[in-house]
Amino acid sequence: MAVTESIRLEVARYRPGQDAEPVFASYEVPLMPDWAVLDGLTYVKDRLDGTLSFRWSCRMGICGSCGMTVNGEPRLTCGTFLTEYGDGPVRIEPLKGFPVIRDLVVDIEDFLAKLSSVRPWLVREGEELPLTAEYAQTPAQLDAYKQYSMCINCMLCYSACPVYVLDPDFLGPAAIALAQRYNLDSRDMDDRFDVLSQEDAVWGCTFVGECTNACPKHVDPAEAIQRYKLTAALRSVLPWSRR
Amino acid sequence: MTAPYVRGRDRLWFARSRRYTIFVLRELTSVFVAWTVAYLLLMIAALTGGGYAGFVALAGQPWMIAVNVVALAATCFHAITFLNLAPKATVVRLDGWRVPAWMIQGGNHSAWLLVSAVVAYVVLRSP
Amino acid sequence: MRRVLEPYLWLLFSGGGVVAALLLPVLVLLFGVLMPLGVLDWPSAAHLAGALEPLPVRVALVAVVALCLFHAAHRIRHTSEELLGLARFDLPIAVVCYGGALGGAAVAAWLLW
Amino acid sequence: MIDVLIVGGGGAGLRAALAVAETDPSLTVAVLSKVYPMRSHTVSAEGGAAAVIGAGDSLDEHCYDTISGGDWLCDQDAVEAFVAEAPRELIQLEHWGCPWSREPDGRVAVRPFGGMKRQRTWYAADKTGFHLLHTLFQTTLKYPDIVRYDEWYVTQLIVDDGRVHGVVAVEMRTGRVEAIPARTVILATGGCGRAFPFTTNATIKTGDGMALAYRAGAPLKDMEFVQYHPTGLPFTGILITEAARAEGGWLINKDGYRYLQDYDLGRPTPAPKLRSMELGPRDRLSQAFVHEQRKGRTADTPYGPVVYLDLRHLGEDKIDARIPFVRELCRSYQNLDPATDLIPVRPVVHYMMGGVHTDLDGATPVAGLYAAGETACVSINGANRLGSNSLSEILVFGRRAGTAAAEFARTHREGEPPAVRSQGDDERRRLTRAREGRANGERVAVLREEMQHTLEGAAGIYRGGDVLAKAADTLAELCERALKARADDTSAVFNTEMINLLELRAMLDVARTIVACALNRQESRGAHQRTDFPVRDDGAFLAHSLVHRAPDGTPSVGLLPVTITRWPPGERVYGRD
Ligand SMILES: Cc1cc2nc3c(=O)[nH]c(=O)nc-3n(C[C@H](O)[C@H](O)[C@H](O)COP(=O)(O)OP(=O)(O)OC[C@H]3O[C@@H](n4cnc5c(N)ncnc54)[C@H](O)[C@@H]3O)c2cc1C
Ligand code: SF4
Ligand code: F3S
Ligand code: FES
Repeated sequence: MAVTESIRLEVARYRPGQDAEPVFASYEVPLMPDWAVLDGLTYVKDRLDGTLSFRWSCRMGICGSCGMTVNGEPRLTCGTFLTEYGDGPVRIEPLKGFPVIRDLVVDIEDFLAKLSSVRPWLVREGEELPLTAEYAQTPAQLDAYKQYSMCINCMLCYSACPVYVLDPDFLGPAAIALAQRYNLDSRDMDDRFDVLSQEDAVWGCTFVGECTNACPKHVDPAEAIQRYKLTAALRSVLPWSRR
Repeated sequence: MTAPYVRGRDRLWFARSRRYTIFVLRELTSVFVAWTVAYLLLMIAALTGGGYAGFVALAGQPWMIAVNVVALAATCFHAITFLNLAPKATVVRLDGWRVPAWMIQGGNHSAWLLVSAVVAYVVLRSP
Repeated sequence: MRRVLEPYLWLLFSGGGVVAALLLPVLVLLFGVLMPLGVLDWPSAAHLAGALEPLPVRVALVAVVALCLFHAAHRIRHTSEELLGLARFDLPIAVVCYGGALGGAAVAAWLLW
Repeated sequence: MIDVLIVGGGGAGLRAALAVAETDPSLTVAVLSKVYPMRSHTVSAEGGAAAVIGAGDSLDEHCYDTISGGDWLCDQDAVEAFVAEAPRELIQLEHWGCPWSREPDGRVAVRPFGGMKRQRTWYAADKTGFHLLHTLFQTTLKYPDIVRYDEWYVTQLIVDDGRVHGVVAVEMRTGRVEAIPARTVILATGGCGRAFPFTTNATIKTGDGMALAYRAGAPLKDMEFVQYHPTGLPFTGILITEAARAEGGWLINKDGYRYLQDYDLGRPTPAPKLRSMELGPRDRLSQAFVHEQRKGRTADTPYGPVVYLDLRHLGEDKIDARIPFVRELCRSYQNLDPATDLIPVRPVVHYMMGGVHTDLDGATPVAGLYAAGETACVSINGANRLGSNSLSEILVFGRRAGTAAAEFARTHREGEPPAVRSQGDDERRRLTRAREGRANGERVAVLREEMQHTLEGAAGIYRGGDVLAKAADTLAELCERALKARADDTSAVFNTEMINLLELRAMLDVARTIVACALNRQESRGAHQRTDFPVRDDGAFLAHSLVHRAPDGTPSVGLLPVTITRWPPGERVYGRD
């Protein structure tokens, strides 16, 4: 396709050992009608500056690796199009709230530790079915947790949540939504009360609701959290009422 | 040498996006909730301790009216946002069908109107 | 210790939020705006005092005051910490906020009896 | 010392890790991956995973569909083992929490799929791979003893005396190069679609594992068989899953005509018919596209000729219930709504039937080295894989490789040989030198694009002998040029330019084997169609291609007989009962 126009990308660069803090570099890339921000970045890497580092993989919004801050908002760069920004410039920074390893690459270890901490697996007690039969689950029972199983671990919700950005100990939206994904699964027998009903877990959330706005997969973590608050509160008032 | 960069605290985070600002405003309505309660307590004190006339005079001061107009706006804002958010915590399922949020919200707002009408009636009905 | 309290505080906060939403706007509208502006006439002191007379009304009023103040206290606690970055002073802030709410409720009870 | 070191955190790698962790907790198992496991490409799989469950289906029928789909190049003992174990694996996933779509009575639901005579494809809406991978990943978190090396890139296998002893890998975050000793290594590194310019594959699919094994002396098998999927979105190559056709979608040319009826795939019926028309096998559908194009019946777009996938008659409700991701992808990436618009599609490189030669337990000829998943070639896919067999394959053979490697590690307890250190040191020196930078030289992207276009031109849907021969030379020359590629990034921390260069070299090795095997196979079979040898030749080529790396780096191709148990080679019949 003939290049008609171009758009300026202002990209945050941080080279440890070289920069004390991030600096912006400017690149001029073609403004193609179907280019995502990620296409702009790969253009930079392939033709203009091979030293730019960023993560991406699937380029179809499912692997969760390409989250960045685009003009101040947390976005999946493979699903955000350059044309959205008209004449530009487009400012691309790493996801807010996470330590920056280099350029647009952030440290996600703490996030992964949080995911693991909520016991994100099916907890069962007693006899298991043999591997010849499945546990029955009706479409309605599937529906009860399906939405919370859609999380791609892109961390946009953490970046959008002021509570997390101010206090990195906050368990945060995706981890709580993941816990609820299992809590609400008819095959699961746990309620994860010990991890979730904590000051730094559901009670840390002040219902800003930005997590839900930022989520590209409509997981609605804000809802997951508020629902668990109610569950946990009722369980505290009525200690014998588990789930 | 390879230390990651950790951004410092952003003191003006609430000004970074319109939605953050709205959130903070929503939370700050609580100050006016407290104020409204205090104002009503003042009135009760005037009623029980005698001095109702003094209270009426105070309430008529322009600055007081101004404060209360703001309090009215704030408590309305509180009511709208709070009643709208309620369905998030309470997912109602009937026979596997999830009652949509707007229905719950609609119910909440109707309740608000009803309660307001009852209160107004009790206060204003001729003695 | 406070960890155990959090769910109860949240229930009070939520209950207070609902009560405040349902009752306060109409009350400020009447007593704070319309009557002072003269759009409506102030009811007589006797009428109002009469309305406050029944015991259930007084109990309910104290509850309303307590819940609304708890609601406010909870939000003020969290917002001040988020807005001003005071999370490390959570304990004293919480004491002041919830203490204030309890105090307000006590004043209400004292006034009504 | 690690007992089982798994390279790759996709479906195959994680299944292998769980197999070890669940059966023998005394063994140490590690998963090393160049991306965090849940980013692995398995996450993109949409349509489903095949296994016999329903009444009216049988193992033999699944075998037959697979073998005829693979144009009789499958090893039938492998297919039988695969088909027999697949149901167990999918139920195991269910027990681990996978949100399979369900029937009203609570049982797992199945859908039809291309080339399958019965409905046996399990699905989780149209995000099957996503749910499968996340279920596996989250289940591994239950086992804190599974050590993870996240964002480590393996550059070399340590092999001494015909036996593997570990790997050399770079920790991307620090640039540290380490020799990691291990009793066994399982390669689960996925496919190599990125060697082609237009592919459904994620950017990480660069054939690293195939290249690692090949350089370490393990042969690759059936590399000429590259699957083109008939329905990719023009510019991006993003896949529109076969499930869209299984749910009733039609393929039409620019005149609105369901052209598949002209290519011996059956007659159009309003409802989808199994093993017929749009539910024919992928190789035949992609070939039909090329013929339509030659007849001038495709439409032109800035990104090449297309036909259309028509889902409009399915209606919004069915689309949202069964294939919501298709709608999401079309809206985001193509700016159209399949409920009201036609989806432009064209064939796109999708899957590698070939890979590291293994036996039924994933063992390669190098002792202690195993391979599973798309990177391996156990030979259940033959000359053309059937859609939805791959997700089941990565589970069945991931588990088998894990179990076999664990057994090997239990019985081979000798210590670390000196080779680990010396090979580690050598590789470290090489990689450190690579980071010193080179200002003159060609950019990685330039070389990569040249490789991709060479490969597409020579090893596309139809291939010819002379073009292939020329491509072999071009690729050899590109290998030389890649040694002198430009390197601007001298940083140790997250140096993706260096990783991209290493990936390019892997793809070049793989590309050369693809071309060499394609050149050697003078017949047409499944996904390998030679214009100069247009028919199948069972006399000479009912055999696998086996390619070794000669000392000078050139591929040397031989043949290996196919295992036939109960299904003698026959005609592939679709749409005719
Ligand atoms: C878009 C799409 C849709 C598909 N849909 C279906 C479907 O519906 N049904 C079906 O059956 N099949 C489908 N497939 C095919 C199937 O998804 C894949 O074949 C399968 O997921 C491969 O899994 P894997 O575990 O072998 O590899 P992958 O999931 O690709 O994992 C490879 C792993 O190896 C790691 N790795 C690679 N190289 C290195 C290195 N040098 N060092 C360290 N780590 C490394 C990567 O980080 C990654 O973790 C689809 C494929 C695509 C592209
Ligand atoms: S909840 Fe949404 S925003 Fe958060 S990590 Fe998951 S997909 Fe991303
Ligand atoms: S933005 Fe944060 S405060 Fe709660 S509702 Fe979402 S987690
Ligand atoms: S690249 Fe995978 S989500 Fe964007």
